[in-house]
Amino acid sequence: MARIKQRAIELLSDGTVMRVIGWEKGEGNCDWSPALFENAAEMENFVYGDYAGANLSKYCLKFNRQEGKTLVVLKPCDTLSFRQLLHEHRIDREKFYVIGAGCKGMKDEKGGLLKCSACKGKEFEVYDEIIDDEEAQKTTALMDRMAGVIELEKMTAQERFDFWRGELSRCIRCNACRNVCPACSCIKCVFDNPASGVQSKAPVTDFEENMFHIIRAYHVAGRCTDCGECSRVCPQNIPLHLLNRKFIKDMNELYGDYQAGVGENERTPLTSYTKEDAEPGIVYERGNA
Amino acid sequence: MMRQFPANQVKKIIESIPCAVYAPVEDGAMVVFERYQDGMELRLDKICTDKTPKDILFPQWENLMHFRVEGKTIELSEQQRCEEDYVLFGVRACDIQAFKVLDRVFLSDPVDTYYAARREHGTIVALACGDPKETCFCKNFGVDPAQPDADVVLWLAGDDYYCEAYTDKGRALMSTWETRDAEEGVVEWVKGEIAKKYDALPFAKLNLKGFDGDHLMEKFNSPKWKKLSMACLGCGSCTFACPTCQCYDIRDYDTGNGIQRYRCWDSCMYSDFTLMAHGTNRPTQVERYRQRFMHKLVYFPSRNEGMYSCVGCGRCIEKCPMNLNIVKVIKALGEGENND
Amino acid sequence: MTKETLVPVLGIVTDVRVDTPDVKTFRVNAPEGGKCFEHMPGQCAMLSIPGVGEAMFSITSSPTNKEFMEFSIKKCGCLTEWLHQMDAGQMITVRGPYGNAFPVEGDLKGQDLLFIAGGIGLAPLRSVINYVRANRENYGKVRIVYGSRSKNDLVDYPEIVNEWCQEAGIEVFLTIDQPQEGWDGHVGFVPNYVTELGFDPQGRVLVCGPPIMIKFTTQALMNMGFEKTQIYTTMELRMKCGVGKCGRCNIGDQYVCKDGPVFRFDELGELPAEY
Amino acid sequence: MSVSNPNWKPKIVAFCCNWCSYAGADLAGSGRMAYPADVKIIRVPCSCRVNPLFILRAFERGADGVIMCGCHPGDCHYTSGNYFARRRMTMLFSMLDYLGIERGRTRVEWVSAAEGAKFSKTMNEFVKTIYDLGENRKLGDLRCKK
Amino acid sequence: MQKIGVFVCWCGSNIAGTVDVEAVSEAMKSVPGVVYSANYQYMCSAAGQKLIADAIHEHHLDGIVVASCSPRMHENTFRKTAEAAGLNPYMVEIANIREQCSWIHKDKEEGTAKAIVLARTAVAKLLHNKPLQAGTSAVTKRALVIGGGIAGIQTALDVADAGYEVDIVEQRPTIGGRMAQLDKTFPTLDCSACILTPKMVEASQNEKINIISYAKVEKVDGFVGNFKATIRKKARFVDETKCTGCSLCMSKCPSKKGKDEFNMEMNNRPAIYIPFAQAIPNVAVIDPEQCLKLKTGKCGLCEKVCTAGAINYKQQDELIEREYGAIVVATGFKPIDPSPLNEYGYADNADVITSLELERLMNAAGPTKGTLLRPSDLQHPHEIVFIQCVGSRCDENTKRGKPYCSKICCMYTAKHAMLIRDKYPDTKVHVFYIDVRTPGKNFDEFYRRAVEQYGVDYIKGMVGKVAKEGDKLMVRGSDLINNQQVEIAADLVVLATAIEPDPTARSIGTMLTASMDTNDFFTEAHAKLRPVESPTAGIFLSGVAQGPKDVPETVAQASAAAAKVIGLLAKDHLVTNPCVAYSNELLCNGCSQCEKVCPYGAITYIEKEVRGPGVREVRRIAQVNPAVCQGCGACTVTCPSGAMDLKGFANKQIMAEVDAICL
Repeated sequence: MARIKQRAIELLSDGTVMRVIGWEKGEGNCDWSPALFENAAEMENFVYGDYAGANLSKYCLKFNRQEGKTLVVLKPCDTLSFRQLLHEHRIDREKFYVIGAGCKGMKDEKGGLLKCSACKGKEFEVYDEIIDDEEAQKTTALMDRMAGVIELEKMTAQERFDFWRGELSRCIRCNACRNVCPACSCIKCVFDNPASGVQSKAPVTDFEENMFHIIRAYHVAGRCTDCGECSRVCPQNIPLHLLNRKFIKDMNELYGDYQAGVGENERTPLTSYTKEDAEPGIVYERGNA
Repeated sequence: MMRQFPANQVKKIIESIPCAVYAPVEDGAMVVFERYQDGMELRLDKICTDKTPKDILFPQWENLMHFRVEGKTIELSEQQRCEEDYVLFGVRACDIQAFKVLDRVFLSDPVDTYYAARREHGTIVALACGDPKETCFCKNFGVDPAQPDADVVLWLAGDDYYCEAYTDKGRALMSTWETRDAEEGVVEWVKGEIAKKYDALPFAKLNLKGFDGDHLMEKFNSPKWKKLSMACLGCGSCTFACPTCQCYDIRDYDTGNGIQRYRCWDSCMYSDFTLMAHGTNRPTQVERYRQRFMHKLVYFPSRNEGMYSCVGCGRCIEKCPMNLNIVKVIKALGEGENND
Repeated sequence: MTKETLVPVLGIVTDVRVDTPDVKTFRVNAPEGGKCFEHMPGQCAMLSIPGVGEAMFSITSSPTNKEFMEFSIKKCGCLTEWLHQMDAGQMITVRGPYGNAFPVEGDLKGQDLLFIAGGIGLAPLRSVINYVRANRENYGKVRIVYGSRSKNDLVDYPEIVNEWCQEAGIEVFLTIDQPQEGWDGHVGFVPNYVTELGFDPQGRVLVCGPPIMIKFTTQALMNMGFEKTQIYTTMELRMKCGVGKCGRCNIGDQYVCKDGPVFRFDELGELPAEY
Repeated sequence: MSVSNPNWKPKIVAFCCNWCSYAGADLAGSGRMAYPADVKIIRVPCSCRVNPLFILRAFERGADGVIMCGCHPGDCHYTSGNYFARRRMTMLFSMLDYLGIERGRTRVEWVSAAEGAKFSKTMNEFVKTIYDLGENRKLGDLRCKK
Repeated sequence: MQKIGVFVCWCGSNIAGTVDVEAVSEAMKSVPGVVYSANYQYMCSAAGQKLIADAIHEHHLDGIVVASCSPRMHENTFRKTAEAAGLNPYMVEIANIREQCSWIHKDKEEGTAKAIVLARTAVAKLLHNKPLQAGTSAVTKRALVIGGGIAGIQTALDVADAGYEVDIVEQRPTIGGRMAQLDKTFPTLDCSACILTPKMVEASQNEKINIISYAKVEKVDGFVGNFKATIRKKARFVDETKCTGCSLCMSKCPSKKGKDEFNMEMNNRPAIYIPFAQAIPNVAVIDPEQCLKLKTGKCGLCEKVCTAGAINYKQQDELIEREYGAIVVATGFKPIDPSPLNEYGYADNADVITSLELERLMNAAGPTKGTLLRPSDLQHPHEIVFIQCVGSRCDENTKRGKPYCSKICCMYTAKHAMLIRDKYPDTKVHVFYIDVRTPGKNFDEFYRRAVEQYGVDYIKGMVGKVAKEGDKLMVRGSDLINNQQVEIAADLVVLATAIEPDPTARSIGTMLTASMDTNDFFTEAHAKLRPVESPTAGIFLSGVAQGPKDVPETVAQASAAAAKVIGLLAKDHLVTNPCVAYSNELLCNGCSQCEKVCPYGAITYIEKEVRGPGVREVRRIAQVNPAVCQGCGACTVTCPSGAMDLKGFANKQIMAEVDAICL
């Protein structure tokens, strides 16, 4: 969208921002990469459009302590991650100039992104200005966000076990899911820390694969905005979002509807409670065995 | 001696091989090299398997040895090296070139005996790339997709596989196959077709001028690394997908009954790769990103008579979540017409 | 014989000597007695306690010592802390020797030698010094400048005072960073002391110590007219395999564990500054 | 599920909060209220100290069952610890169930310092459940068992 | 590796009976880290402790494991032993092989095997222990007593006697509490006011005691030894320093519609009033809801008649901030409102009253000046029915009352019955009861006197219905002993209503982070061994706030609480529990998750330059105040990066235990 580019150049030129995080084209048509632009001339390569799938909010961590403001282009769902990072005091609002960019669903070389098929909406949670287009407002989610989870819940335990073994056994522990995740923003991950006692670098056993992904999902539970990047980036095509969505679904059902990265409340379902909460045994009481 | 057999017989031929056969098969939504078993979906058509066959020679993790510690004493028992013959079936030219890169590392003095044993026990049946894909750029690194360098090479032409053995191992293996004399000229024609197809690919000819030891400092000090690496997440997808990346880590695992010392893949892209008690010499992703590509394009050839440790398979182009890849680096840092 | 790359041999710690508050020297023998393997001065070995870790240490003893190997180790991490808690009789695993050595039978032969060490940096040089002492006739003048934070932090102080200082043809210059009671020697940082002493720019210089000390000492030497080709040092980086394969210590086209750790200063200049 | 190894004894880890459940376990002891020796107790200050990681770790290391006991909701020595623990464990159990791991290998029970009998009864029940489920194969650490 | 010694206790035959202690100590010798292992009959004995101390010296032990009884029993003993022998007391771990092993298992082989695992687990944990140093914090030598009833007064007097300053914060305009409303006290039948008021005077005259009446505690920060309370002293509209308590204003006040709280609202009082004659402070207070001047600006009569010039209509609430070392909760009780229990007809019939209302009716200073007259027509009642356990001992599931026994009702009903029969022998008195509970000194004698000497008619059974018929109240109930239904036409029905904690208790509990049970009674740190302390350090419990009590018990507990307060205030410094959370600044993300689960507000965030391997930058990081942290560990689990850990129960320690058990 030329308007975003033009506006970013204006803001760079008048000194409002010192740099822009956006996208640039790759070698082909679909291989756009997140990129840094530091002056108007570099902005020549700036693009925004169908292949701007990546969530740029995590890059904000890199620039939070740098001099001056950084302009960041965020799609509606990306702004949730941005808000969540604000909640967690990981970034300062005044260090960023957020352009909310309208989105009508992103693509890659294979077609529409999986994460966009369960689009959470067109609202911007955080922005300094919105540059939207009418087309974007018209598009809607193609599927129920929880459909995949529900399908799994309907299976028998053995079927679920086989499903996850099949999926997780492909994991090569490249950490792409972790490193792309705006909620997995630990300065040092427990799985990288020799002092944590659980450091592991390779999925050396079936169990460690499970453990890594359960703990990862658990650590982001209540903080995960369901941006879907984990599944998008997995080189082994593991549907990791189904783990996160399970937690989201459970929390919604047991503790009331909650969307991470929305509103002013910094408490997540796991940092709050009510006295009447369900007992853990409820897990065994519902659904089939 | 070139032979041929009907393509629909390939399963039968694989099943007839008395030892373990690793071949590209379908696993979920992916194609990977796995020990072939009856009922598996053979996917010889897949140009670049999603996972490289390097983990047959250099597994993602392997036990090296075992210690028993009692009081002040230590008992050590070594892990057995590979002792069984196996066949690696349907490997492409680029991946075979990658084995040679790995050989340079693991078989140079002192030899890595774990790797060496596996290498020795394997017979490699290669398959020429009849239909190279858009992300292929192997010829830039001296790889001929039409003529892999293996014990046995297969070419698919029409409904038949043409095959020729180039080593004793290969000849021994092929002698057990049911084949007939090959029709002459077919393979030459196939090779020609492959060359034509390859030449039409977008990255067919990259300019690698300047990627050598003589320009080491110049490339190292290029200001372009900062922007090139900006989007890098520091994950290991490229290194794990890469057929030549061989950085590893050695770790101890307390099983409760002793200590298992194992080796696992590591990645120079990881922030803790070079971290030690008083810091790291590659503190940001810029340095780590630079290290990976400098190693492939400059350091390795400088040590190995110009042999690049990139084989142009294109997996990193497919796998990088942020669409960063070595072609972009070559184009950005290279000289001449690339440098547009 | 194909040398095993990663499988260690067992060693027994036969003596533990407390050198300084944070440095201990461990004497290591093969379980059946004697040395685990032979080495040349400057080479290293990987020591490990299974379950705790494995790390590279320079071999402090001279190859001329036929009975045992010694390692002077400073407490600075998980493994070293563990090592410091060991008593004699503890088994450890050892593999090596790794890396190159100082060219004691090459470039250094027949030369006047100037050793400059700071703190634990004496460890790799001690091996060379004792090698030179054992083959005294092959080398010219030997001068040693050694400094530490305090008198208590001088590694191998008894050996320095009782043996090195007593030997003809060896000059020893000691210094500590801060004045201290009971110390009537020189006080000041090593690079300054080197400048003060002033050396003829001839022979070969072996420098080892903290990076900052190496940096200023080489500057001082160059100011005196030494050439980069006359100066040797050793490097320390994260290492895992010790055989130039795991990729960690790769700088430019060199692997510190295999091609190093000893580098001549002009060689270092050709490497990217990533150390 | 049948038990293949007749000599198999389950390994059961019980996390007990210091103030209620550990005291309850002590009370069960003083009252000589037996429960199987397969249960081994780890004392933690509060149920909110129990990290899901510990539970997974136990399974990784070959535990057949893990039970967490804390003060009754509302009685937490630290006011709110068990409320947080309750949510955490609910989420963890749900995830384990989602991954197809047998129900019943994990359990939470609130046991006060006064409930020695309940502690004993709970442990007896839990151990029986684990015996019925048999050896924990789905969660075993392959390398450990080798 | 650390050098660890293991000491296996036989506990006579308590352990040795089912555990082969010899085998356990032998097995421990091959556990990594263990350099010494021994067993002995009684490790906790002087000889046993000497054995430990000697071994520590001889084998240069870095830590010890004692396999013995529960750590709740002797952990401290062995920590002291270790400390005396020069070892850090936190380098001691206990393997509980008695309560959790020998006592519950009969099979010796099984018991021994488990004891070995437990000891091995303790060793595994100990290998990760770090010496811990207890910190210290200063103690503010002043106590705050919340509630000025007999409990609060007694505690304050005792603490003041020991020479410490005490502030009593009372929500009503006067201290005295419930006891001031009582007419006589059982079992001695002495006049309540006669024994209470001297205490009230004593409190007001004690220069160490500062009574802050008509006030409430609004906020409490801090921790044991260092609390900081904000107290709101409500505007009385009367200058306390000037008012002489002459009560002239009361008689002149034209607004007389205020309900007299002191008399259970059975009569009216003026808008300006002194609750009762012996009130302390004896100072009037204006009820702003009733005062014409405050409501309409027209009146000002009291100001005109006050010769002392004490009236000040512009007076504002005053906020007092003070620091305290200890806080005593003496918030007392109130009777429940029996209206919802509609079978008793309390809401509909004026002549169905509660016992406390009866107490006022019989009191000389009460609404009837001490003559027993029934409220509806002020006639003398001739037939009185007492109903026991109204709202007490109820089935929890019905939610109609309290599950507990209110404890005092049996005795005060006997008292009431006896007093009525004594003063009005023409009056018949019936008591419906479930049980009569009289466990107390001279209590049963007292009850028997009521039955035997005063002819009170005790009927064992429940009342099903109280209904008005004409000017009578028909009480229908069952007589379980004679197994028949009874119906009594009563003139007055008195309900022995349950008592419940004062409604302010819950908010005070939350403010103090003091734990409470489901009935809002404060929980004691230990039901038997620490009955007057809250689990929250520095908070003490006095009187009914902790559970139903009669006067002598309340006073006894009040003095006990005072003794605990004095014990605390006598210290210049407190040794803090070193098993607290701490954050590793190199790992901390500063994400504020931990703060949200900390029940004590012990975590704050600062911007700080952190330095570590290859790190030197300013980050937002969490900091734990070790004096505030109680060591629950909630934060440690919330922290995704593992930056937050708990000393003494560190992640690595617990995981080592898990590993050792699963070995």
